Amino acid sequence: MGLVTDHLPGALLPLPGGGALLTAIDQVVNWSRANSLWPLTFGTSCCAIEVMMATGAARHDLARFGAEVARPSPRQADLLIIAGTIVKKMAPRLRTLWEQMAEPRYVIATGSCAISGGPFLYHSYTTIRGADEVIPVDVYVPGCPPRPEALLYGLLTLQKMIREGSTLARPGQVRRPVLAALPDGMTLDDVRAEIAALVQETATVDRKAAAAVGAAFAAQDRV
Amino acid sequence: MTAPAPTTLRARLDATPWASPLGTQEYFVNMGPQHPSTHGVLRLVLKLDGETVREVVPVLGYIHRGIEKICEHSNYRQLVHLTDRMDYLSALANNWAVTRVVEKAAGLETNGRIEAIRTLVTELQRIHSHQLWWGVFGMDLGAFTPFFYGFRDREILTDVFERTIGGRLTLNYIQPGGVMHDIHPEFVRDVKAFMAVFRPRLDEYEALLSENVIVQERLRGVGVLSAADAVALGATGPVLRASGVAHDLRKAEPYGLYGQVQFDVPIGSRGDCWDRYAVRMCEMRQSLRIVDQLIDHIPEGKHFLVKPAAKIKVQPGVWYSHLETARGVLGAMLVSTGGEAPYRVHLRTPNFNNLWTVTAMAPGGRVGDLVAILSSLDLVVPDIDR
Amino acid sequence: MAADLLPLAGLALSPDALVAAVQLLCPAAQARPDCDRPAVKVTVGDWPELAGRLRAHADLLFDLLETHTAIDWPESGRIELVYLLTSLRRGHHLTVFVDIPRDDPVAPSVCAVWPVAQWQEREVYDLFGVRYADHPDLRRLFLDDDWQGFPLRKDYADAFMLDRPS
Amino acid sequence: MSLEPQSLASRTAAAVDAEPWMAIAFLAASVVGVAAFVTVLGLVLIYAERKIAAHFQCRVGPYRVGPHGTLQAVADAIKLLLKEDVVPAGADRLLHILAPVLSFAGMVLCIVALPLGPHAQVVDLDIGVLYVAAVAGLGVIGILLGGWSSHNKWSLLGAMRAGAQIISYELSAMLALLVAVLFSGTLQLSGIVLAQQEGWWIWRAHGAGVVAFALFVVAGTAEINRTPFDLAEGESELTAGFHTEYSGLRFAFFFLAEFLNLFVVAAMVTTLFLGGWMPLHIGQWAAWNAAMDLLPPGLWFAGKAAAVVFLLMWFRWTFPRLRVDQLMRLEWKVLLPIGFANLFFAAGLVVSGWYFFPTDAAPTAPLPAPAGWPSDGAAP
Repeated sequence: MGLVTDHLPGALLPLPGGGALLTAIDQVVNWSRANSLWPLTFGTSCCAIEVMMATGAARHDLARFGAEVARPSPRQADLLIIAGTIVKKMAPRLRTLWEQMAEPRYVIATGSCAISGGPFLYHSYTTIRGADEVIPVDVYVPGCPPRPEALLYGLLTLQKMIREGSTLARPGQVRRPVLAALPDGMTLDDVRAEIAALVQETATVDRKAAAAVGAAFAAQDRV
Repeated sequence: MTAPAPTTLRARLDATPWASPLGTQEYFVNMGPQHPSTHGVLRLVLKLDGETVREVVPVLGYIHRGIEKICEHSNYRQLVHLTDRMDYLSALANNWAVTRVVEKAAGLETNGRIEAIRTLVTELQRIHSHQLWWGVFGMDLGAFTPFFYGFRDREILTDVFERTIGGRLTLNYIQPGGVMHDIHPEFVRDVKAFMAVFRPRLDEYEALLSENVIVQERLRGVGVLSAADAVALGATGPVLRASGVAHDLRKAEPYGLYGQVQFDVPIGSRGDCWDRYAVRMCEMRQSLRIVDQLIDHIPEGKHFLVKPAAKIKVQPGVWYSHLETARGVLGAMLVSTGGEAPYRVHLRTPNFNNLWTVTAMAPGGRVGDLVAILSSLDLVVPDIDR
Repeated sequence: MAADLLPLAGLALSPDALVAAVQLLCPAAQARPDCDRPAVKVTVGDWPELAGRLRAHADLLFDLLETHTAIDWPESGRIELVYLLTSLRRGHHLTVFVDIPRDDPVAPSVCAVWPVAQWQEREVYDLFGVRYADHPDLRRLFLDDDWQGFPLRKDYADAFMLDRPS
Repeated sequence: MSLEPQSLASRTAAAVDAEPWMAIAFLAASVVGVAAFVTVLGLVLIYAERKIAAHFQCRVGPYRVGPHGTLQAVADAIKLLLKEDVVPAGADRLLHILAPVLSFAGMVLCIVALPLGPHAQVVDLDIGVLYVAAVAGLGVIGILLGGWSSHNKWSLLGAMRAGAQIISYELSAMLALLVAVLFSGTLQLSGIVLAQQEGWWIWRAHGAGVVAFALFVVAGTAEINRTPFDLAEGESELTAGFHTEYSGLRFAFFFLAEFLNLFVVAAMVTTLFLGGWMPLHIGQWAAWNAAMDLLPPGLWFAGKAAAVVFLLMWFRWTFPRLRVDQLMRLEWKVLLPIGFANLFFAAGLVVSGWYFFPTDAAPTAPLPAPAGWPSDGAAP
């Protein structure tokens, strides 16, 4: 990256108290990066209307998080929001755009198309099945298209990832988005326990209750 | 008849003659696929002489998903949701076009309530679409504030859709045999509230952009498209009407309840960017007028006449049906060999045909004019590429 | 110029009269009853001349080529070209079908009659492989220049495509 | 309170005479001071622009970073400083690196000559007006070099637009500026402020001041590439114009220079037509003038400059962009003739002394003959 960021850890760490200083610098740097995510004006399809335009517009106001400075040039952008389907002809261009962006750069894939190909997954001869086949993606925001609130949550998740992620001493270390997306006070174990409970619940059949529900449906059908 | 040799874009560009009366060099510039004013992934190869545009070569396919191929592998109900993703700004009109052709082919009936709801929501979405266009048009001319005003008012209408339909953009509402859900109990009140808010806002739009001298300078006499050229290049919708041709399928071949409501078809006289702008501004008022006439007279009845689980079958044959979206004529052709899936579906999209007028309008203008022309065409690129 | 393009209401021909009028211009044209709108089928040899007449004839005036596409029929070894014509001035429609052989799909270009055909024909070339004689700029429209095959043909096979699991 | 202006340089000159090392101290202090001033001012302006734009557009703007988003610009600055710096392959490396520095330097050189208050001026040059006009032109060299060296056609197009635009509008700006110089009878910026002790030129000059003010605001907006004259970077046309290929620190220089140029124009308008740091004095109305003097001159200057900045932001968030040929037509066929007519009108006013509170030091007094010339003043 920059001259300073590359050499700073090596210069600071041997000093007494250098580690603590470096941690403080890291926090400031990550704070600034998280709070100044300038997106690239780039949208391919329907998601662009919802996540680029509606989110940036008056009601949802992406500017509150400092992310409204949409840069038309990839050189100046920090955040690539893939809004819409990526097809074979577009894939090399998307790759070029990402490569033209200056580090540190982040990618949010919004909508089913950019995540998996979505409604165009089957029988399409051009649709790429997920933008992550072309470029690395940090955060996925599902929906077809996602609501603006969903993108805001994706953005907050990315901010959390950046704040808790790579440091100057270990650039490139990325916090996993699943962990970053969890609300405060919740761990992955809580989620696992909840899933296990749900599985247990659905796997156990209360015959009496099921019979009652079935009877109710049958009665409805007769009416 | 001899079979011609297909060429490539490179060969096409190399073959263009270089005209340089001043001894200056003309050059090619790529506009897109990532460019703020192509609204998506349209790519235009421009041949420029300084700032003057000499030639525009549109290059398509950056969002070509093969919808027509996917349609061949879908049943008649599944066709509808794909059309949402073509011209997502008039998703309901797209739904309706495919629904109409399926209903015609399968002989499905509708009732007055269904037709009234379809007409109402489609007209509301025409306003919805034009609001977005107005905002983006301002942004393309370099004024950012209209974008926010347009979206502010668009959100009110989005809420109306959300209450009844459940979606904000890709609505998938109009289905063969009816509409997906009955209207929300608050629908009528919400729409009236919207109209009360939006009428004065429309005057505000005019004050902010239409009456601005810079806007008028930028638009008047720019990108003139004669009526003959517009028809020859296949333009429809506001683009065609701005050139002075009063062709609107809502009037020419009334469908839904359009035959029973009073409205005017605004037409332009010169076919320049200003006319296209003015036609759309007038269309918003006319749409409000249509909604006004219908909103209190939605007949009673069922909102869905076909059993949701019933499979739709179509006899062998060819069907075509078209209607007027916010951008022009959307046609759906259905070829069936019997059974539950179409043999071939072709979608005649307004943007695909409107796009080519830019090759006639842009040469001779400046780069700034090109942006105004593109914006006045109100293109939706996924609708071009399908 | 604009005035003469305004629709002349009430002058539209009835479907039967329309087909009869086309058959007057081109005796070999056959009516297509399986189509919901007036439709004729003509041979590829008759088509370029008929196209010009449909556009110019005072009673027909088909000024708008609404769309042009094709249908692939591999069983009978033909590709059927479809031209959907609209007369804005008369207010009537006509569908024209033209058969061409599937193994050597060459068709005449009608972009001299309707300029928009230039791009519609490029789309058909791109997706069906129909080559148009005298087309000024026959290139792929949606797909890359080096794309192999024509995807809307029924026998198009592509290792990339996924079938929907049933 | 003494309103007799005294620049930092002149005060230091006295000190340097006594203690030679004071020269180095002065240099260091002014460098640090100007750097701090420029940075803080840039951050404030960026924050103000985003917040004002947001309120024009029915939204709240930056809100989460610091109270009411006040630290937003700080976060942006730190991020830009540490962002990867890309020099495209094929670019002219030296010029690419030099361009933003030139652009930034032009702006800083302007700021050192501006009288921000009676005692807050780094250097008070005799030919301050000419100097500011000249170094402001450095910015356009930066833009031209940046566009040229980027190896990108959009950049080049943006740079060429900027070059044509800024050089053209420089003329109108000069003509407007000369009006204030004519009335004040001096090229020294502090002198121009002092000449407005009995009233600001905008209202004292019987219309000529208002016209010149309007001309200068329009031409100034064009010179700093802001909407409706933002053709050089017109987003919807040229992606990002001349700085398309710039990232990180170098882009930050362009970005900061753009915002500080806004301040330079506002400060020049304030100095020339709105009395600079001079309170709203009216002739010899002693009571009124004393009441006005209650506010310190620094506040007067800041208030006036902020008002002009707000006006320019209002332009930006209301107007669409002109087309390139309309821009040229506006300058050469409208503004320039008006500027000339206004200048002649103003000259007439000055010669006849027909304006409010004409000063005694009007150019009726004969100029002292240069040394070595015959004492009767005739040319040798």
